Amino acid sequence: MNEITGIRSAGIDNTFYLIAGEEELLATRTSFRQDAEEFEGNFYRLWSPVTSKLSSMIIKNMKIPLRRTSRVLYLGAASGTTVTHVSDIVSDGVVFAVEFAARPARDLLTAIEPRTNVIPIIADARYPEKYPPFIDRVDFLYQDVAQPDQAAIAVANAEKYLQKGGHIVIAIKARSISITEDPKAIFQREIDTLSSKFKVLETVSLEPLHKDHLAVLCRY
Amino acid sequence: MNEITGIRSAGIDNTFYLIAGEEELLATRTSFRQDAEEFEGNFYRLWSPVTSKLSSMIIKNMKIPLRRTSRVLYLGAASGTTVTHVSDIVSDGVVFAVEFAARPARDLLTAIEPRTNVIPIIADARYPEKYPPFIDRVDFLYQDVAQPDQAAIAVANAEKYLQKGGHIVIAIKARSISITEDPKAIFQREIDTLSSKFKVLETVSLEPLHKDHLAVLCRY
Amino acid sequence: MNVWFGEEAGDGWKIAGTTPEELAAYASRAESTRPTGSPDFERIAIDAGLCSSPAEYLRLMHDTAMLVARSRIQALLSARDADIVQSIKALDTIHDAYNEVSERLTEWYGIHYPDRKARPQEIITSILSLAPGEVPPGAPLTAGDIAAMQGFAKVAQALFDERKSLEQYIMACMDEVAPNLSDVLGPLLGARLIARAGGLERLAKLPAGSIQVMGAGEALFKHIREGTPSPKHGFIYRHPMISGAPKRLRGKMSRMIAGRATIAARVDAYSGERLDLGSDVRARATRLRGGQRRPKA
Amino acid sequence: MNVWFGEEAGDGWKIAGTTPEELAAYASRAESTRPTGSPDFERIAIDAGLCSSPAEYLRLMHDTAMLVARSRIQALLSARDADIVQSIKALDTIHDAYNEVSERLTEWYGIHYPDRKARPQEIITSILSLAPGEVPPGAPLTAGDIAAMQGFAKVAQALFDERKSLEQYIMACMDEVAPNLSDVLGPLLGARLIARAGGLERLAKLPAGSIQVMGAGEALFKHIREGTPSPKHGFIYRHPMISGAPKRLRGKMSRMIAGRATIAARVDAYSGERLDLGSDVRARATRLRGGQRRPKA
Repeated sequence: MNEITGIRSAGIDNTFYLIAGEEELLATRTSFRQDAEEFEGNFYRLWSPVTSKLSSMIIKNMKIPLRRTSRVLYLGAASGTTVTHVSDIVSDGVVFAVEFAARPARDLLTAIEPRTNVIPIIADARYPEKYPPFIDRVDFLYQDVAQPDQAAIAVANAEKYLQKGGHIVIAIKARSISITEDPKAIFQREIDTLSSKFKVLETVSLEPLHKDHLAVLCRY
Repeated sequence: MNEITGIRSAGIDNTFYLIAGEEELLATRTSFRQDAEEFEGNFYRLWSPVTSKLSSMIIKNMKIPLRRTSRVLYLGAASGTTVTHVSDIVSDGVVFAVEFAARPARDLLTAIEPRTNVIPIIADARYPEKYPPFIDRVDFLYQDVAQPDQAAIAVANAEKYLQKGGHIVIAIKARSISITEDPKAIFQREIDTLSSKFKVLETVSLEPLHKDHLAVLCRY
Repeated sequence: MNVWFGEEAGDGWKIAGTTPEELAAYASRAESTRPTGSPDFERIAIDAGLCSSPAEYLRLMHDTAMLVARSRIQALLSARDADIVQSIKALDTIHDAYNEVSERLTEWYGIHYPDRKARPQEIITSILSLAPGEVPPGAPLTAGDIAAMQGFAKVAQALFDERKSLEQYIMACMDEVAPNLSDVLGPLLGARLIARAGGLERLAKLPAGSIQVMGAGEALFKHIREGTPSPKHGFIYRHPMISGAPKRLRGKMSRMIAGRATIAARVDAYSGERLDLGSDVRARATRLRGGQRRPKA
Repeated sequence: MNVWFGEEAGDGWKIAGTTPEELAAYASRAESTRPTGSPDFERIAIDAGLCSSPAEYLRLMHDTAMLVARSRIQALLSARDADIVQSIKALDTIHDAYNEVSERLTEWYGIHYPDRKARPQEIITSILSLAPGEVPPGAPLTAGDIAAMQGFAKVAQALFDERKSLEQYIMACMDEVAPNLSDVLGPLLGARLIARAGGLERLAKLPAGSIQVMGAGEALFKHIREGTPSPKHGFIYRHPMISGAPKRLRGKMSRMIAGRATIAARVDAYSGERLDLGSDVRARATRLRGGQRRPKA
């Protein structure tokens, strides 16, 4: 990486573009120095849109209403790459990170070990009523699960934990729903399901970095 | 049985009503004296309509075109009760008696052992092309098989062995075709199949002696 | 082109024999390729010198057809025997497989539901009704685990169902081949004896004593080798009138039933008549049980 | 009503403990009956005296949740182990049942078609395509016989299909639980070792020598009892690189593969990293085979 020569806000708390040569690189300000870049006395962790759909959404200028104090329910935490950036962003908030697959969950625990604002929950996102009882309420629901019934999962979790007026950001993966059906038709059906409970504010395709993925922002 | 006091023709060669008291009993004139009644120097074997559908048809006045010289293909010979009467009737003809079930076929062989005009054929009536090659041609097809596809069996056998202008008499058993469907509907469907290849001349219900049975006479 | 007595060669008809036996041997194998036109076999036979009159033609055809029919019936019946032998073996195989599979299934189910004790059929039903997301009291279950267990349970169910179908098939075969034996012993036990003897006719040749101990196997060999008490019952022991009888009556009961089974097998093999030996057996069993009670005043 | 740190009693909140360990023990079992309204767990916890600041609340919840998560992951992984054990046993049962049933089927088919020799799958296909009325070269067939054989053949097919499904399930489990072991030995062989050891963690504790002879069973006991040559390979012998190797190389090959399998099992059990041990094994096998050839000039 070239030397960092400047910085500008990415429009979200603790989230910036680092200017390095001709590139602008998304990053989160962090209190964890490991793998972090220092610039003017602060530390920043680069956040690649290749491995993170949320990073991709921010770079595509979606208005993601995450704040320093947000209380986030994160479904599909996987091995924690994106979760740690959300943890950086909500420096005065909390992330309830739900993952069910044992193997990535092990990596998740390692990644969030020092981050007290991440609460791991090993459970199936399809059955929010069965989560261990850590979550009181959240104002932001982020979801990235590779399951067929993605919109229904978002609705079920929102109904149980999301405050009225809270936001939902969901990365819909068409190929997790059907590998034969036309992605457009799938997206439309999922958006219809979301619309039945939420107000859909914005939809953005994540192509070309994330093939057949659509990001949807809603308000509850 | 009362003493036989008189006799009258039943309208078919070798077939008579014996008058005994107030009863008239159907019988065939026979050259086999076993179990036969003697009357005026001839021998007669009583032919009960209870155990024989063909007897029933004759008593119900169907015009069965069997003659002394008929060449008969008899499908569903069973243990041979009716076959021996047909053998009596066609005293100068022949009966090809087809049966597939081994157990009744054994009884059939015993019954026809002395009757040179009965040719036993142990084969499945549904596949006339697989019969052993005894049959050259016949002019009368009689069928009484308890199989679902009765009309189709008659058609297949007629096409292979029956001379044009020959007759078909078939006892259709509704309950062999379907035990749930309405017998009337079944009979109509079978008659339709028969009509596609034959001219249907007469249909007679065999009730009450033979429940859900219909006799059909056709010409090829 | 061929008919029951021979075939048409280039230069006329080739007769396959002169006796019913020779002709039957030919007719049994002959393909039914009937000559075209409106054939008259009798005419052909007389012209070819097989016989000299219509009456003689008819007699020869009748006698030949009787032989063909007899051998065909024999083949059908021995095929039935062979199918009974095979299907009883198949039944045993399915029975063992079902037991193995359902035992395995019970154990697998048990790691997730250690608290539920149930019979295999109940466990199959429970597994087939598991819904994804269920949280069992034992080891956690993923949707994949449930699908795998359900696939396995379906095989158990298929084995169970097939056992019933085979039993029904065996019953139908027995009703055709050996209704009297079936009546005396029940179709499955009767079929087992036929299978062990290697066919109905072979079974019919055995004395009652052999039928009584058939299947006693090890116990019988031990009796011969080591002089232990002669076994009282083999397969026949499975008959509910024997296994359900008081111990002191079992010997007499199995002797009586073996005797009736022997008669039944012979009637089935040689006459084919349907007797009502079942009532006879029940009447004799009642007398046997009565004979052990105090005589009536 | 209860939350992760305790439950509401009649007269206020009852705290389940003060350390993360105590709280995790409670939270793991607690039903998720979230209080109605817009609850604020932090407020409740501070009021109840569990902690004195929001930061302290967060740390305690984090530490507790980490413990709950770890034990849940442990349970999931050991459930996976248990399912692997069960499914390998199920696979063996199905395998045996399929062999029995298809052998029986071949024999049954053979009485009707004595001339056709074929593999079980071909025989299943032939039976399923039998049409009523077919006249076989062997014993005659009725429509009932055909139906009975087809029912039996369908069970054979179901067993065959289930064997494939179970294999796929085991592969999926292995890919999740022990990808490295799967990579070195193949998923089925790897699963068999896990099953024999009684779980991945137990397998990971074994020395390479034990893994090499695991499953050698009788041969190993004989070696101990009677001093016959030590067995060179147990289950591992099924690895194509060993069974496919020249005889003189098999000992070395199985030692090498057992060594790599041991490392793979340990990585799977303790770190969970995905290494590319498969390439390593192939490279070592090539060297082993090369070492037996003439050295290059």
